[in-house]
Order: sequence, then C-alpha cells, then structure tokens
Amino acid sequence: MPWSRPQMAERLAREFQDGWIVNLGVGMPTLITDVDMGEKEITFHAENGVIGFGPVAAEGHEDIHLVDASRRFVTLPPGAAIVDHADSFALIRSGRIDVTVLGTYEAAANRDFANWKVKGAKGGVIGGAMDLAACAKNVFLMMEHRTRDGTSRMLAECSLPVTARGRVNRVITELGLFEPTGAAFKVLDVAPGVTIDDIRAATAAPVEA
Amino acid sequence: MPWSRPQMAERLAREFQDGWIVNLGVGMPTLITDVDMGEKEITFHAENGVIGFGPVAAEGHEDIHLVDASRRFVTLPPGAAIVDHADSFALIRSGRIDVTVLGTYEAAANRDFANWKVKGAKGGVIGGAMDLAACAKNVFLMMEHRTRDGTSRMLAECSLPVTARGRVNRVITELGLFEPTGAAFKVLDVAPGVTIDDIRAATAAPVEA
Amino acid sequence: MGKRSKVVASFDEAVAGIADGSTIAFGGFALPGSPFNLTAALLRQGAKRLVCVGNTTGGPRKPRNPDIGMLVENGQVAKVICSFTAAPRASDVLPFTPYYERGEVDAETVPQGTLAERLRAAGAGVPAFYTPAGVGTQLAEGRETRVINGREYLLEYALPCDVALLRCYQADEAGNLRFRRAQRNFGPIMAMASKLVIVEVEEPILPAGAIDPDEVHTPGILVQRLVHIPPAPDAIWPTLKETR
Amino acid sequence: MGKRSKVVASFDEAVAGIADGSTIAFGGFALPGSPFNLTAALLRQGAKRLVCVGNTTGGPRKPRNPDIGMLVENGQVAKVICSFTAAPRASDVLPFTPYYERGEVDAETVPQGTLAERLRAAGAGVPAFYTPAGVGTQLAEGRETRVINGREYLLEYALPCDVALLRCYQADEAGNLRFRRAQRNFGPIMAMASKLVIVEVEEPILPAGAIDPDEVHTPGILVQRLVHIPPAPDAIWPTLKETR
Repeated sequence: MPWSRPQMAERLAREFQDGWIVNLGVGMPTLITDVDMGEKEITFHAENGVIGFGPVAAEGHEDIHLVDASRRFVTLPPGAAIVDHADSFALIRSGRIDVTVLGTYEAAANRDFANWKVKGAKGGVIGGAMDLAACAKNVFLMMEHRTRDGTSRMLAECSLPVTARGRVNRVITELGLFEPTGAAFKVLDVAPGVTIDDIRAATAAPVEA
Repeated sequence: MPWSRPQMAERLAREFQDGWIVNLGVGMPTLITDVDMGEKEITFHAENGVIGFGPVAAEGHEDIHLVDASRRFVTLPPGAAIVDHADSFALIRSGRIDVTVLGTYEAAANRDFANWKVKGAKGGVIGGAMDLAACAKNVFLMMEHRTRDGTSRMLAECSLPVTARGRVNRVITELGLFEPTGAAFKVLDVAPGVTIDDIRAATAAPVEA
Repeated sequence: MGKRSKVVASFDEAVAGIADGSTIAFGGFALPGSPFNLTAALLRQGAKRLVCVGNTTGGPRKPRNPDIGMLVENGQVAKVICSFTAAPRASDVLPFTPYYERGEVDAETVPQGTLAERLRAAGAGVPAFYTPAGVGTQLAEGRETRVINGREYLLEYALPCDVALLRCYQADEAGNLRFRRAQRNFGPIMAMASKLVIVEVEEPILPAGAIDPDEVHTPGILVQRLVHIPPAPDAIWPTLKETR
Repeated sequence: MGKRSKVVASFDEAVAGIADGSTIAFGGFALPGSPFNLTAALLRQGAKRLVCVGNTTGGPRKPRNPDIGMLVENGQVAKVICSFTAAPRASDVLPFTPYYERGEVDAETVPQGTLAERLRAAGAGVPAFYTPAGVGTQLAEGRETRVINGREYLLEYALPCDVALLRCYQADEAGNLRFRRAQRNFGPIMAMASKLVIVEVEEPILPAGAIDPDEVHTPGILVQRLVHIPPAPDAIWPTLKETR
C-alpha cells in the first residue's frame, strides 16, 4: 500500500538531523509541521521572514498578521523571531537553511528538478523556490510519483524548465524514498507492499535498488 | 576679524534648506548641532545608525549606549530612530543625505577634496567619508584656510590623495564661504574685516570675488 | 524631526499626484502588509502605464481584495515585476493571465529572493550585485554571469521604485513605522527602494516619540505620507475567512 | 527552538576553540557594542595569525580597553581590515601603527559603508556588488570598475568571517539579540557574516520567549554562544569618563 501524504511527511522528516533549520514549500511539504520530531530540535523558517514558527493555530486562535509562506495561520513558540524579506532571503542565500522541502512537477535522476513552469504557460510560479533550491544545504522533494494520467514525474532529465541544476538530495513519493545519484534514483526506502518492480514501472529513469 | 569656529558653523548652517537630512563629520562640523536652526526642520543622521539625534547630553544625563559618529554623548528627541550600520550606509549611498559636512586637510577649486591620508602615512583615516562624499546630495567642507605653518589648504588641485572627485559644493574657512567652480573658488561671503586680497593671499587657487 | 506631520486625511489624498508611468511597489505577502485601501484608491485615481512590483499579481481566490490584477483589469498597468506571474495549478487562472497572454501587459518573473534583494539594493545605493538564484535556468539564458570563488552567479540590477504603497500596524507622525508579525515582509525594503512612500496604518497615528527608537522597523526619513485606516465598512479590513 | 541553551559560563569558555588563522569580526563603534570582555578572553586564549575586521584598530586614547590593537601588540594578528588604520591627527600614533609600519602586520583600509556592505553581502549570500564609494581615489587604482546607468562603480567582494565577537544589551536563551541605541551598529551584519557568533550580554540572559519576536534585532539562528557579563570588577564595564 503506498504511503499516505502524512506518512510521506513523517518518513521524509526522519531524514532531518537534530538542530536543522527547515524551510517548507507550498502544498504537500506543509504537512511536515504536523510531524512529531521527538528529541530532534527543528526550527522552521518561512520565506516571509517568520523564523521558528510552530503548528497551525487552532480555530479561533488565528492571528491575522501571522501566516507562513503557504498562507497558513501559524503560531510562534518561545524563541521565534521576525525579519523582513531581504533578511529572510539573506538567511537562505547564505546557506543557513539546512533543508528546503519543495513540491515539484518533475524530479530527475541527474539531480535537477522543475517546479515553476508548466508546459505552454506564459509566466511562472517561482516564489522563493529558485533561491531555496540554489542555496539550501539540502533540497528534498515531495510529490506524487506520476501525473493523474499515469505519466511518470520521475525522469532521467527534466522535460520542463528546471528550477535549479544538480541540487536535489532526496525525493519522496507515495511509493518510496529516493536519492538521485546522477545516473539513477537510488531506493532508500519503500512503502509497505510496494515492490521495486512497481517503482521501476512508475519511473522513467534507471532505478537502483 | 576672521570668524570663530561657532561663527563658521552658524554661517554654514544658513546654507541648509528646510527639511534637510544632515550628516556631520568628526571635529569642527559637530559644532553645527549647537546652531539654532530657527524655523528650519533639520534631521541629523550619524553613520553609526542614529537618525534624528539632538544636542549633546547635559552632564549627568549621558546615555552610555548613545553616541554619534564623533563619539559624543547625544540625545534623542521625539521621532528619532536607530538602524544598523548597513541600513545607515544604505541611506547614505541611496542619496537620502541632503548634505554632509566634513572636515578636511585640503579643498580644491576643481571640487575634489582630501581628508583621509596625510603625506607619508601608511594606512588611512577613511571612516564614512568616502561613502558620504560620493553619495550625499551636497558636500560641504569646514576647515582652517591654512596650515599652522601658513601653507594654504585651498588649492587648484589636491596634493594629497583625494577622498572623492568633483563632489564639493561649499567650503567654509575662518575667512569666508566659498563655492568651488572647477576653475576657482567663488566667494559667497566674507568674514567681517577680511578683504578679498586677504583671501587671495591665503589661497593657492584662483579666487573669484 | 516631527515638526510637520506626515498624516493625510484620506486614501485618495494619500495617492494624489502619482504620475502615469510610475513604478510602484506594492507591499504584502498574502494578506499581511497588503495595502488594500491604497490600492483601491489608486484604482479610483486612475494613473496609467504603471509598472507594478510585488510578490504576486494577485491569486485566483475569492472574495478578491484590491491587487495588481485589478489594476491590470482597469487598464492601468504596462508591466508587472513579480515572483508569481501564473497560477500554481494549471487548472487555476489568475485574473492577470488573459491580459498577459494577449500581450496587453508585460511581465518580468523574478525569484522572490532576487526581487527582495533588487529592492534592497536600490534602497542601499547598490546598482547591481551577483546572486546564485536562477543560475542554469531559463531565467539566466543570454544573461551575464560570473564565476566567483569557483561558483557561478547571475548579475542582477537594482530595482528602484517611484512609489511604495504599504500597510503597517503602527506609525508615529514622524513617519517611523512598526509592522506586526508577518506583515513586515517587503515593507522595509520597498520603503528603502522608493522615492515616495505612502502607508496605510492600522492603529491610530501616534505622536512623534511614542515609538521607542530601538523598535522602529522603518525610519521616518523614508516615509512621506501616512493615513490611518478607519473602521469597516469605511475601509478594507480583511477577515480570516477571506484568506483561508 | 530554545530546547538547548546557548549560554556559556565564562568569557574563556565563550572563545574556546577559535582557531589560528581565523577571520574575526569585532562589533562596536566607539564604546557602544564593543566586545571588551570577549576581546580580553581572546588575548588570553592566544589564537595566532588572525585577520581582524572592525571599524578601527583602536584609538590612541587612554585608558585603553581591549581592542584589535592589543591583539596586534600581543602578536596574534596577521592582518586588519578597518575603516580607520591611522590616527586622525598626524601628532597622534595608534598603538597599531608601529607594527604596521614595520610590516609585522598587514592592513586593508576600507570605506566604512563598504565595510558594512561587504559584511552584509557575506551574510546575504551575495558574493560581490558595486558601490560608488572610493571611485576615482587611490583605493580604486588597478581595480575593476563598471559604468551602470552612466555612473562609475567599484566592484567589491563579500567579506565572510569565521567568528563574530559582539556585545549587546539583551538576549534570550534561543540567541535572539537586542541592542540598545547606538550599540546596534555593526552587530546585526557581523552576526550575518559569521559562522560562529559569540556575544557578551549586559542584562541577565532571558528565557526563550521573553523577547517579542517583532523586537528581535538579530535572530537566534545566527547566534551560537552567549555569556552574561558579571558586575565589575569581574568584567569590563566602561564608564563615561573613559570614552569622552
């Protein structure tokens, strides 16, 4: 049985190391704030300058001035700090972010990924992804293994315009956890009941078991 | 009778326009905070990020955390703000300072000046002068017309390494107020009892009366 | 400082005189800091051929608050400079998109950190700088790059603006601003980048001196016009519901 | 955040492990923000071949407080990078000067705004930028310039540091810092530029959460070690008299 999205979040968060500063992209990656990190001390950074934010606010306790980069009304545990957009991206570009977890359209075995421009689109959806992808110490991707029509999003090389080249360290999908090695996706973990053959069938790039 | 230093400060401050943001260099220029500006609203900016500071603190009322760029214990009238060094020089480089008043070793008719390196010195005394000289809307100099041994500090071209080229708008000395025009020092005002011939005798550049 | 108040009486007065062809920075990231009332006034004011700088042109969500997309629909915009110029999901369409696709408005799509740094550079008198963001992507095609200490960087230019429209929490009559929580975002750097800084303020404007100088986020010398936001329904005060 | 305290018990512990050859940023402009106690500890710690970054090497005034000049006298410094590397009056001699004249220590003399911006650039992941300061002067001789929009600018590189030694007013256990008044100066940008940020704190260290997130000047994720300054005579607390 493939992983549910919360299971993907939980599994990917196990890759985080104690003390990491973590930035979460819009969509699926935001599920990671719900994961119990146990003994690990994790600090969440949002592009809009909210450093050390906590879980989403309970209903009725939202602060209209306090959203994360995904527009969620979050909370501020003790030790949080606010900076402006320039200082927030200063932290990003200067390599202070240990990992960014991003959603994506495509991930490639050559460690590229593409998450800002769909085919035929004029304009783009860049947000902070290019800065994060170029500068975070680790880039983790979280996505569905295939499109709705069954086309693989796991490719040897991206077909869409890339967000950054050669920067991806981990990819998690509902089928497994992968490390792109340049030539292949190396399987680090597999969802229960999923086989390597299932993964190979769903992947348009070499898979290294 | 040549102007006293407080008289030089008072005369030079008459050149300020209402609403100006004013930066004062170390030494003589600091006398300008003692000048009564009348109806003119003047805001003092210091390189160390103190914006809108007021007169020097009365004895016994100094704040050990609050100095201007000349190490004087100043005061903070209503409306003052503190920024860090990067933001302070951001204001300078982006042209927000209407005038900087600097002390100098030499002023030149070609609108250069030299205030950071004496002859034979290894090293220099730059401080914020090069940023201010390059970027303030107006550069006013305040200095003695001659050295102690009688050599003119008012030259056709600087003999010392320049701080900035072609940026000076006004020079005040104990003898008069001048505008360097490129070819000459144009006399805008003269201290009481001082003659144009006195000025010519003390100046190693053409003087335009 | 503070001898003359910077407070104006209405949003319309606050945006008076903004010229055709101006480059205007719009504060805000999602709801916090977005100058809805000043943007509404600019829709009434009618300045044309504007270059609009902001994080986004405005999303596909409803109900809509005044945003760059509405200025586009109102025929006031020549170009936008944003980090989002399309909808994240192919199934969504931004109000801005059809105008862009028909070529009625131009767009420059910029990484968010580059956008922030270009504004900050303009406000810091730095005309150009190098950044690693965008290297190796379509955005870098044909552009100048430089290898520094073995890494490739893209040359980016400062983005000076004529006007900034901002929303903050508190201000004093000298123009010193305080933003609350995530409202800060682009506010301080857009103020730095702009010649005319206009701010809608949530709390009543304070007398000069009421804000501790250590707690000022944007110094008053950068700010020209302040307007206090009256209570709804005379002004726009979005609620939680509109922003979920 | 804040599960583990960043507080250490002594100045000596705070500077432990600083390696020979490190580039060290020293906060402070005149008295406010100068890390006298950490500098004193570094004199005891003895790291050699240091590159010392600060506004000045230390003036000719007495009584002296620990400064870069004392580290030079102690044989610990290879190079200084400062905006003041000589005494303003020819009649004064900096303690640093004879070492510099004899070639025992190197110096880079940098305009103060360029120094600030190079530190800020290092902390912002910007490897190089252009500035108008210094154009046409001896400092620009033989260096790369570029004309942008008709004006000439000098290329300047980021100045990353291994360690920052700072003094602030308040801090919490998560490392969030607040500076008081003119104490802020180089503090926030040196914290941005440095890998190991060590701070002497005037007030007792606060529990995490005691500082409002809107009033933090330097976020705790940039800070590694905090030490509370004990009362004199166990620590250096300069008085007004010493700084006139």
